[in-house]
Amino acid sequence: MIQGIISILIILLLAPMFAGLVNKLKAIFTGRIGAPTIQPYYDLKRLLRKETINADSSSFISAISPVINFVSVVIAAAMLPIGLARPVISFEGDIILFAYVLGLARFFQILAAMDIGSSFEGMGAARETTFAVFAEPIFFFTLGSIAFMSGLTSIYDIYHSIRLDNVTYIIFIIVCSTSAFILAVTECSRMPVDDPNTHLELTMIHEVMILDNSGIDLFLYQYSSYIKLFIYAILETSFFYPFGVKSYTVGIIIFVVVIAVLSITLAVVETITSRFKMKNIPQYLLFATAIGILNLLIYTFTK
Amino acid sequence: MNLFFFALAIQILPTIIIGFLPDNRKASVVTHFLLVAGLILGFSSSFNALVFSNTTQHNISIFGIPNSLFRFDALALYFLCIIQLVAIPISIYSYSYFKYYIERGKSVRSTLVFYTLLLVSTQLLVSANHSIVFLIFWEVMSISAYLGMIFEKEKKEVQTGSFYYFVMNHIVVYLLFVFFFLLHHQTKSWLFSDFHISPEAGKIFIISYALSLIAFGMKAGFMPFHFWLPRAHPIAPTVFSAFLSGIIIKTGIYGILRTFQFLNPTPEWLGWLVLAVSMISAIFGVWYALAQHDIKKLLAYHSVENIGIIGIGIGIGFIGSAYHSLPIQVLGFGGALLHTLNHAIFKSLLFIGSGVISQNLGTRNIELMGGLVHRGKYFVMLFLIGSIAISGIPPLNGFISEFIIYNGFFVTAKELKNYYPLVMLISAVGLAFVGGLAVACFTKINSIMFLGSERKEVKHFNISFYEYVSLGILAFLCVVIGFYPQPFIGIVNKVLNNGFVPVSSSSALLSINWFYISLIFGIIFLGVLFVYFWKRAIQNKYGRRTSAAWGCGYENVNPRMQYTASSFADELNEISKSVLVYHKNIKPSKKIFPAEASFESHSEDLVDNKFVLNGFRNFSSMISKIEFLSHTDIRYYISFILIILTIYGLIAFLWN
Amino acid sequence: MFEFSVLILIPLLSAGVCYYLKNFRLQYSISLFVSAIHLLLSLVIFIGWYKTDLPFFFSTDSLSKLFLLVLSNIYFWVVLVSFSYLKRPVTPNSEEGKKYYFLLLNFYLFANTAAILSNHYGMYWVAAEGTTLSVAPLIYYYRNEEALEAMWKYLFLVSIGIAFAFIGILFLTLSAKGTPLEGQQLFFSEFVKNARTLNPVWLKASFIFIFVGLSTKIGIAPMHSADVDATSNSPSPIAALMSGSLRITALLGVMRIFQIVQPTSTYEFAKTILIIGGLLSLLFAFIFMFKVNNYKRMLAYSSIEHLGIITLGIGIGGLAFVGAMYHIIYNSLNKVVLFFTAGNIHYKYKTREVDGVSSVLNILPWSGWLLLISFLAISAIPPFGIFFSELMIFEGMLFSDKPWILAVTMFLLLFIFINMGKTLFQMLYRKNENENLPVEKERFGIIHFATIVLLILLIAIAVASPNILHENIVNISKDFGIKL
Amino acid sequence: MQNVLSILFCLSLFYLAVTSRVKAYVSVLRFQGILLTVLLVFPFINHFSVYAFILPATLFVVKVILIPRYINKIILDLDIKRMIEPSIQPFTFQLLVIFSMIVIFVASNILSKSTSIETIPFASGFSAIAVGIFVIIFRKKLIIHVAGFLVLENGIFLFGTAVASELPMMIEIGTLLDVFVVVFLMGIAMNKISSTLSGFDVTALGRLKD
Repeated sequence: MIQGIISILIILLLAPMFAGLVNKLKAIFTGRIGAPTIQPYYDLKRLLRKETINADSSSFISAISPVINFVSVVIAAAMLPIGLARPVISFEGDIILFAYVLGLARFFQILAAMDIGSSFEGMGAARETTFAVFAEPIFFFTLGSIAFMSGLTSIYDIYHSIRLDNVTYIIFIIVCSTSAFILAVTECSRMPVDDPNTHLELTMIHEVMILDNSGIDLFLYQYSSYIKLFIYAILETSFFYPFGVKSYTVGIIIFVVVIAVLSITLAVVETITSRFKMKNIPQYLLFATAIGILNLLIYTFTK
Repeated sequence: MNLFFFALAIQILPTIIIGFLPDNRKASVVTHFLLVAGLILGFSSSFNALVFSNTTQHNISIFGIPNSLFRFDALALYFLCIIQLVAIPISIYSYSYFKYYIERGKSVRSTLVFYTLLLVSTQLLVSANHSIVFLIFWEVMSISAYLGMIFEKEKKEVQTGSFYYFVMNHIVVYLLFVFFFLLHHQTKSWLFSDFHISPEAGKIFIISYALSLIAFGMKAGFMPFHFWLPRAHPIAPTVFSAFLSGIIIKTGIYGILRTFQFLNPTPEWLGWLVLAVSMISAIFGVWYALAQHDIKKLLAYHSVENIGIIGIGIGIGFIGSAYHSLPIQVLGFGGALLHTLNHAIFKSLLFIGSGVISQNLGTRNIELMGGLVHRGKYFVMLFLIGSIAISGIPPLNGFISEFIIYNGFFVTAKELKNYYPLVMLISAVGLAFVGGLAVACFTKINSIMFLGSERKEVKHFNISFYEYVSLGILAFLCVVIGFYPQPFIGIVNKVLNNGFVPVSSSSALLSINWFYISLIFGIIFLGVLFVYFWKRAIQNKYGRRTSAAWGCGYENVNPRMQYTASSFADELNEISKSVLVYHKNIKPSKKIFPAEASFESHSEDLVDNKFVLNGFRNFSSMISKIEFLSHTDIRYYISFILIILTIYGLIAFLWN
Repeated sequence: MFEFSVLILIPLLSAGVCYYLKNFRLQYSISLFVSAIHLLLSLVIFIGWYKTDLPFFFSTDSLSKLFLLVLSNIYFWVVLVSFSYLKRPVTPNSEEGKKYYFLLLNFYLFANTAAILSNHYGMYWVAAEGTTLSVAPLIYYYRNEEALEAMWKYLFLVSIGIAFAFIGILFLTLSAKGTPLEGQQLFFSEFVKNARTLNPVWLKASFIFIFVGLSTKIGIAPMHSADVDATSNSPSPIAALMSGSLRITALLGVMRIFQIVQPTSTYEFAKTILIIGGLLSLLFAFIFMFKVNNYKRMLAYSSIEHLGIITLGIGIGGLAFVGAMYHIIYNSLNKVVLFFTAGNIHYKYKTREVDGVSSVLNILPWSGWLLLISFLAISAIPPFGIFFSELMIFEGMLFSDKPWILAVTMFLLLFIFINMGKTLFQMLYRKNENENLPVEKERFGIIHFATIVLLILLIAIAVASPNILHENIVNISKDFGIKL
Repeated sequence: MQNVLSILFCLSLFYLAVTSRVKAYVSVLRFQGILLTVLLVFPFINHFSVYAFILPATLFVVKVILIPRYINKIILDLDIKRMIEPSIQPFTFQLLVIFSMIVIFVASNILSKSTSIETIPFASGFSAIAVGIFVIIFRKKLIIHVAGFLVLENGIFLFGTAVASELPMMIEIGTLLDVFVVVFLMGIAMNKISSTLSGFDVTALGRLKD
């Protein structure tokens, strides 16, 4: 339990840091000095002090949406193990709750975007919805596949159940982590699905949705998006615990290492790839799904 | 259960009284008062019987009805509860709905009578124990629904839609005839309580299953028999469409569950079949819904989707029964039962909401709506609750039932190894996909109808007290079942134990940690409250104001520039163009300077247009080509006599 | 002798009286009185409070009792509404048609009763021809071309048909050669008693001829054409009378020979022929329902369909037979209702074309709703009687040795239903475009009263299912050697 | 004797087949009526009884006097053209008649093996029925239809005597009356048709269609 609380605190604290780290590395790769790693913290601090400006046509939706968004993301975060410690929220079937709580967040974010009534937000919302529809299956093919094979339905137990005793399993894990990576890229709207720091509204997805938010609202959005990114990072890392002895300290070490590696990969990917055409993104996601199915088949029929 | 029959008597009363009340207004008041009273009474009695009594059956002998005609076992009581529970708010809404027409001097008395008959017959239908009685009330239900449907009979679409419903119902009844004949022939009894056929019966078993699944599936609206739903639901008066979507299509589910009681254990392939069909219904139901602009039609397609989800549960249950595994059956059927209740609740909520909107705006086309949130904030909140619930998003009731079904998948995968994990995973993915599409669809309608600014100038948007009450009740139920599912799960479990799975099962339903879930939901709720107030505090500190939205430098933005429903759903519809028969026709302006241009997109139902309509057209034209029979000369008539005589003579000659 | 005079002589007498009375109201009241006592007596006989012994060639058994009741019931209602029907202004040259109306009705009652009660084939034949003769002028009531043509065709075709039936009867006598029956009278009862001795070849021949011959009157396809023409062009009460009672009177003849055939080796053959006939009628009704654009013709085809169902039921035997017996009752009631309402519509819109009729529910609320309800009734919707009888017939089919018949029947019935529904609903709902309709509110008339009563009867018989009726029908099936 | 009459009957049928005049039909009908009367009287030649003469008398009155008269009257009233309007060549028609007659005779001969029937009257009666039907089918004039119907009736009557059915007199008379009334009604109808539809043949009757 203590460890669980620790891990949720870690998530809450380190989430912006991770984003900052990725940006920093990216800057370095592209030959810039870049903003300091803890830049996100400054941003959040700044946002807190800003005056809130809502669009004229906005309603109570834009008022509650950031809050719900934030809370649900935090709840989702609270279901993830760090260093293989039992998280705060962990029960039979929390994997489903995890997916659906993020769904709740998305639901309200989309509504909030449409609440403005400007077609920029509309565009972003539409895209977000479309991609979310295809991102959902990926999640189930990565975590869900393990769940279905181990018959365990709690994220913690699922990760716990991973054994490295046969080779197919290792392949399986690797593929899983790949598609999890794609999932992360999609859900957190990074390259090559979305360009987080573009300045053209027509090409944005996530950024354009929060275009008309400011102050505390924007703070909550930004913060929850940082946390979301970090959540997916954790999903990724958790696959690799089995490589270490199943002890908390080692787990933490692995965690740090993998996070670092992951941030580097993200940065590299973002540097070397450019954003896809909007039309092609579903294919890209389906590709992830496809490899999910593939490795599942491998696993099922090579016993 | 005498109380129940007393309640029914109260409900049926209006049909007699209404004859003596010349004034529409009085008639409507009396009718609705009696209906609601009777329903509450009936609900209390059946709820009491379901929850607090521990006998599995309640036979009755009242008004000299021999007690074999009706039987109140747990399943019947469960459906009774659903019907009465949902019918109460619908009837409350019905008052203000018909008030609108009464004020415009339209006579609603006959329609009220049909509504009453519909309610009563539906309640009697699920409590019938004798096949013929069942069939009779089935027909009375369908016909009264039909007669209510033709409330605005001058409209072409009403004629078509209601006729679809009418014919569909006739086919269903034909199939049910044969189904019950087979059962009767097999068991030498007409009583549900005596029906039981085991797979050893061979051909009969399969045939009767096929008949029942087709018939009840048609009523429930599984694909590909769904085509009547999107035609019939939109055109009915909202009261009826709410009742249709909420309850009448559930009688199909009731029938299927009964069939399972009669004919078990099911073969495995049947479970597969049901699972597959339901999955298709769920996915394409919601996908079709995404392509609609007519709010009621959209909701009708969502009924197809939700029926699909219920069917998935039933399919899991069938598989479970094929393997004699209790937990699988419990989770499968449990999920189905609970989702039946939930869907009844939030679907009627949504339909009533849509009715309120279309009555106020005088259109069902969502492209013409928008910005309603500024006119009816609380109404929008209530509608939003319904939308979240139907999308299966926590912390509302839709999630609970879907959660059970997911657990069903997991347990199936766990219990029956080999290829099951793969299949179950795929089904889970399918369900998740459906969830995603549902989110897309309901964000679409909510944002287009309510948010942004008004696309078309709204004359008046006022919601009467009764509408608020009925919506409130339903929304409240959504929230309660969502946040505190435990007692409802208990009820479902009890229903399952009486008649589905052996009583001795240590239920897999109860072993799910419901308390924990409600706890988390509570946390979410409190967290939201807390953060919200914190945010308010911050805003008070640093100020808050509104200004024009970011127009990318463009100043005079007008409502017509908002994102539309079709453009919102376009990318998703493009993907499955072929199935949705989704086509757009775009007329861009050819000139250099902006000029007249138009765009419109719509989707047709594949089954309906390609198969049903065309099929019938071709068939009838083919038949009408038979000209040689339609002649006027009497000499032909006489030569016919000779011909037929010779034919019969030949038969006689060749007879041995 | 008393019942003989009441059932047979008095109608004849009143027919004569009607010839001399020039006053309508008087004619009407007399005929009504006659029909009332006729109904009363036949009811009493049916219930069994009065044991009959009829002279000459007449006698009663459970079958004839049932048919008699149906006849006098239908007849009573028809006479009841006739007056209000005749009051309606019609084309001037049809005034003379009114003169003989009641005369012919009474004569019809006389002939039909004689036909039903006759125990002798010759007698039956004469009486049946008598019914044709009495109905033919009634068909010509409107005195217009269509009516004339219909009358001619009906008269001619049915006369030919019935001539064939006569040949059949002669064959029957022929089949009795070399049996105790030789040189005896053609009493059904005798024939039924020692049917086993009859010569099968001639028996087959006689069955075919009688069936085909009477089919022209029953309206079994493909001999149905003249029947349809007549029913669709005669005034509604007559149409109701024809499809309500006249057809089943003809059916009685077929059933008689069927009863004779039943114990013999020809039985299976006869059943096959009946089934073929029934299916053919269903098929024809099915085909014509697709193209018919005249609602009275449509109703006529619907009665072809239902007679077909009845024939099928009889042919299949077993439970289907019982169902068929019930179906006879319900169908007759239901047809009367349909034709009455159709008559009101025709009177209002002055056309029989479907396209000329629209939004009946608004313009004629009473008739409109009654038409809708009676359509529901005819398409086997509970709690109306037809539902139950069709239920029995279907079950009989399903568990007979040819269950495929059920599939065929259901298919045909479904499309008949669809097309009928399409047509009728179009009439009922479609927005009214021709303004020249007089828009005065429809008043509740005697016809509506009769219609409602009959509908209630239709439900009441089905739901209450009086024991006497059931016993009677069970006896009939016993006579037909059907074990239940 | 009976056979002789039957043969004569058949001859009249042949005449019917070849003739092309309306009047001829009437005379044929009358001739057949006489034949039938004789046929009825014949059995009673040696033992005379009043009772036995009622039926032949009625027959004679109806079939020899009333009906032909009536038809003649109609013909005069409506001045129907003399010629019948065949819809097929007389030759073909006659072939048809002959062919069917042969078939009938052979068939009845075979049948007479199983049960004792006088073949000749039986067959000739039957062929009368056939010819009557053919006349109706292959002629256009309504009046000829009526004649054909009557021929058919005669055939049935002959046939009835052949199978020696013991129909009670009352019923025989009833049948006769029926036939008469039918013809009567047909006459009226034809009057109406000629007045309202202005035509004496079936082509005038083409309204009822669907």
